[in-house]
Amino acid sequence: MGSDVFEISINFVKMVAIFLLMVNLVPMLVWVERRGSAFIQNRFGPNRVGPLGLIQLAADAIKFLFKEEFIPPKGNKALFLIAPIIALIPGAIAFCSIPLSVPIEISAFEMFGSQWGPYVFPFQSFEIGIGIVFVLGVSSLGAYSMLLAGFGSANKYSLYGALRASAQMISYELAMGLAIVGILIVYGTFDFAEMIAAQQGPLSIPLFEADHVVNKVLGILPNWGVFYQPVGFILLFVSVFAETNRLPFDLPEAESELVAGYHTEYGGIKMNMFYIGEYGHMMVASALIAVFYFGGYSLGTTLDTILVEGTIVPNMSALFASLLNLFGSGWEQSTNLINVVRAFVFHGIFMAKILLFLWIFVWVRWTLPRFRYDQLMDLGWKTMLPWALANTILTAFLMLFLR
Amino acid sequence: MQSTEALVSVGLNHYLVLSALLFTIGALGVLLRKNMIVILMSIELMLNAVNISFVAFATYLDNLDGKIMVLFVMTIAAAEAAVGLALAVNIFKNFREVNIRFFEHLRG
Amino acid sequence: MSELDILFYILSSMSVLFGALVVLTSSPIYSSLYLVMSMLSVAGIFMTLNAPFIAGIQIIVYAGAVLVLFVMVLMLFDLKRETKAFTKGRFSGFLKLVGAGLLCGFIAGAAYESVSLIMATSEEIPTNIAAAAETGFSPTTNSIKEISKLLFTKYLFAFEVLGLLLLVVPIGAVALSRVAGGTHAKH
Amino acid sequence: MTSLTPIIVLTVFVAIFGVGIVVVSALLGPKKNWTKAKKIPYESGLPGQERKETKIPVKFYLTAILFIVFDIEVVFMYPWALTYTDAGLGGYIFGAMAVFVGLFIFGLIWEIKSKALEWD
Repeated sequence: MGSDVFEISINFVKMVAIFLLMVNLVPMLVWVERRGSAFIQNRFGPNRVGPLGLIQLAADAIKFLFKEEFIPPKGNKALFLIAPIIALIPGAIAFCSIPLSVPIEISAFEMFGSQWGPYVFPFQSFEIGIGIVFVLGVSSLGAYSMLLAGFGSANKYSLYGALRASAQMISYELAMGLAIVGILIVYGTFDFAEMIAAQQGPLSIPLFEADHVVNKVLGILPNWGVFYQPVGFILLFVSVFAETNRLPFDLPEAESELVAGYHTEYGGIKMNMFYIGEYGHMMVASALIAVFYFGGYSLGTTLDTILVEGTIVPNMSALFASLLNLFGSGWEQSTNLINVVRAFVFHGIFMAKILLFLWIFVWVRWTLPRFRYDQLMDLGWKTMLPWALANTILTAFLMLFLR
Repeated sequence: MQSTEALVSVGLNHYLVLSALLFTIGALGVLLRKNMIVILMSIELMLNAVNISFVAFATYLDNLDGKIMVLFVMTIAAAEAAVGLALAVNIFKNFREVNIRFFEHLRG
Repeated sequence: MSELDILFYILSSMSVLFGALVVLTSSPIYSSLYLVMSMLSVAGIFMTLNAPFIAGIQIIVYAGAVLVLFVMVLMLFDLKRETKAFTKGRFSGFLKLVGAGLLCGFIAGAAYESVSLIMATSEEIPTNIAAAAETGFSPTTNSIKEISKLLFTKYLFAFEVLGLLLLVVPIGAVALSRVAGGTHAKH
Repeated sequence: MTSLTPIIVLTVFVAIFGVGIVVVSALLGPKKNWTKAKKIPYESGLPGQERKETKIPVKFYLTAILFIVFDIEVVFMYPWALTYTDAGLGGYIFGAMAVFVGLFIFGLIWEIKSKALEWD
């Protein structure tokens, strides 16, 4: 995890911080979901507790903690209790392996009387060279928590919900995997940071020469993956709705058929943990879409250099330096401070993109009606899978001539 | 101490011994268990043990063929599990039985 | 003791422990969950062997697909704890145990003896792992590209045959799973 | 090697976090007060009408089996996609995969024709 005490402790703190960031976004998203649905349906939503109903989140969390613990007497106690804990793990690990910003470079400095060498901290919990393969594998483990919850509850509706959920997850995983194959052909790497690096610069189609008039017109656009893989983007975006069991694909918990799906027998904080897992999956999916198709933490080279590097970062680091000087003198605008501020600014851009996609998740939920189960499976196997295959073949065929 | 040094610094031997242990556990499962599904799982365990030694050899001999063999073994293992489980489900639906001894009485 | 050694001991003891539990647990559903844990530990062992791609495939194929199927099938069966999980016969059971023990001993011994022979052919082998343990394995992408190139040149025929196998397997599974019909009508 | 230790540490941390939440909630909540109605499975308040065992359609297993097979075919595409542009193999690697994908498509068409993917 690191070579000395400073690096190890920073890495550990970073890891915990990213995990807590994920967990703490969940009540915010629940609030967005409730207020957003109220906005779409012309209602008020929770608006009594605190400004805009924001304290409602804390009230909900406390209420969940003080609920009576219920374990179905006929069910399997061990599996029933372990399922919500397993639900947390895949989302957390997958989210922590995605780079959320540029790496922070810290040059050598002196502290506690000893010299601490130069460090590079990537803005993610761990760097794993196989990026997307790891994320796909880990997020497919999410099926276990549903299966265990359904089996441990000893309730036929839970069991049916769990089976539906896992069958649906695995069906759409195929279309998702094939959509990602298209992305891999374009970028030629598994690593997220390299994918983001490949999306720098202005958009230029390799079909024409660099100074052709088409490329000059397109050059105002950033070199994002969505312009190379529009069909793949749509396929991935649709399949993550099914992966995360969100409307219009929330068949596992179709309340008119299955009471509440695999978490029928759960209550209190244990049910909430399933929601943390589900929202964690949504965050992972949004982050993946942002990395693959929308340049990750970058706004496009032009905006990055003019707006972020040129305006926001110097001003904000100057502001931070003066704020720190209020508590004790000796802080100036060092390169280390600028690097840290820069990383957090890019992190803010990335989080804004993630939140945009999460808002689209909410928006779609309250716009589209639910599919029937046979329609869902037909869509997955007979429409999405052939389209994904065709996209892969077409991409491969075009790349044969373009490079 | 020569003996503790050999234990502490992990080398190819350690991986091979681990592979042998896992393979034996899987073989014992195949020999001793009666449930057909558990036998299939034990076979998966044995194939995994083989994969460990393939990858260990591939890494220590700096030869990539072992890693490709692992891909093939995984494919075969998954295919075997798919067909085996399809058989098991079929038999269970007809006879409500997963005991491997029962399968000896199947005819036709 | 380096980080690599500690990781190896943790992961290998986990995989052996959960592997033993797969065989020893009488409830099949727990067996399958222990097998998931064992597979994930094996994936970790692949990571210590500088094969992260194989580890990822292990997680996707085994933990994410094959064992999901096992768990689903065991839910269909919903077997209660088996009173006689092991095959009958004290004598034959003893024979099987002894046989398996001997097998284990032979494999381990043969492996232990053969390593020095294999290693003798190439001298510089242990250094690449030792160096990697110090600096961290970096050139992941290159090694995957090498694997891929080998797969599509030297092993191309095997690869296409696997494609044929993967065509036949679902056909067989579909034919077996037909509720009515198939080769024999339901009686 | 630097990437495996954090994964294990994170997994352990998340697991401890989850166990901690469950334990705290169990300690804080009111004591068990189970009436007779609470003990039966929740089926929207109606008494359960099911037989002894829940019948599960074989479709789910068939879907899982087909998923395994297609998943492996997709997994073989990952290293191919990675090497595709810079292997210097050109059309050869495209042809190698075209045969494989052809078998894939043939299997998919067969499964659709044989109504293995029909849900009702």
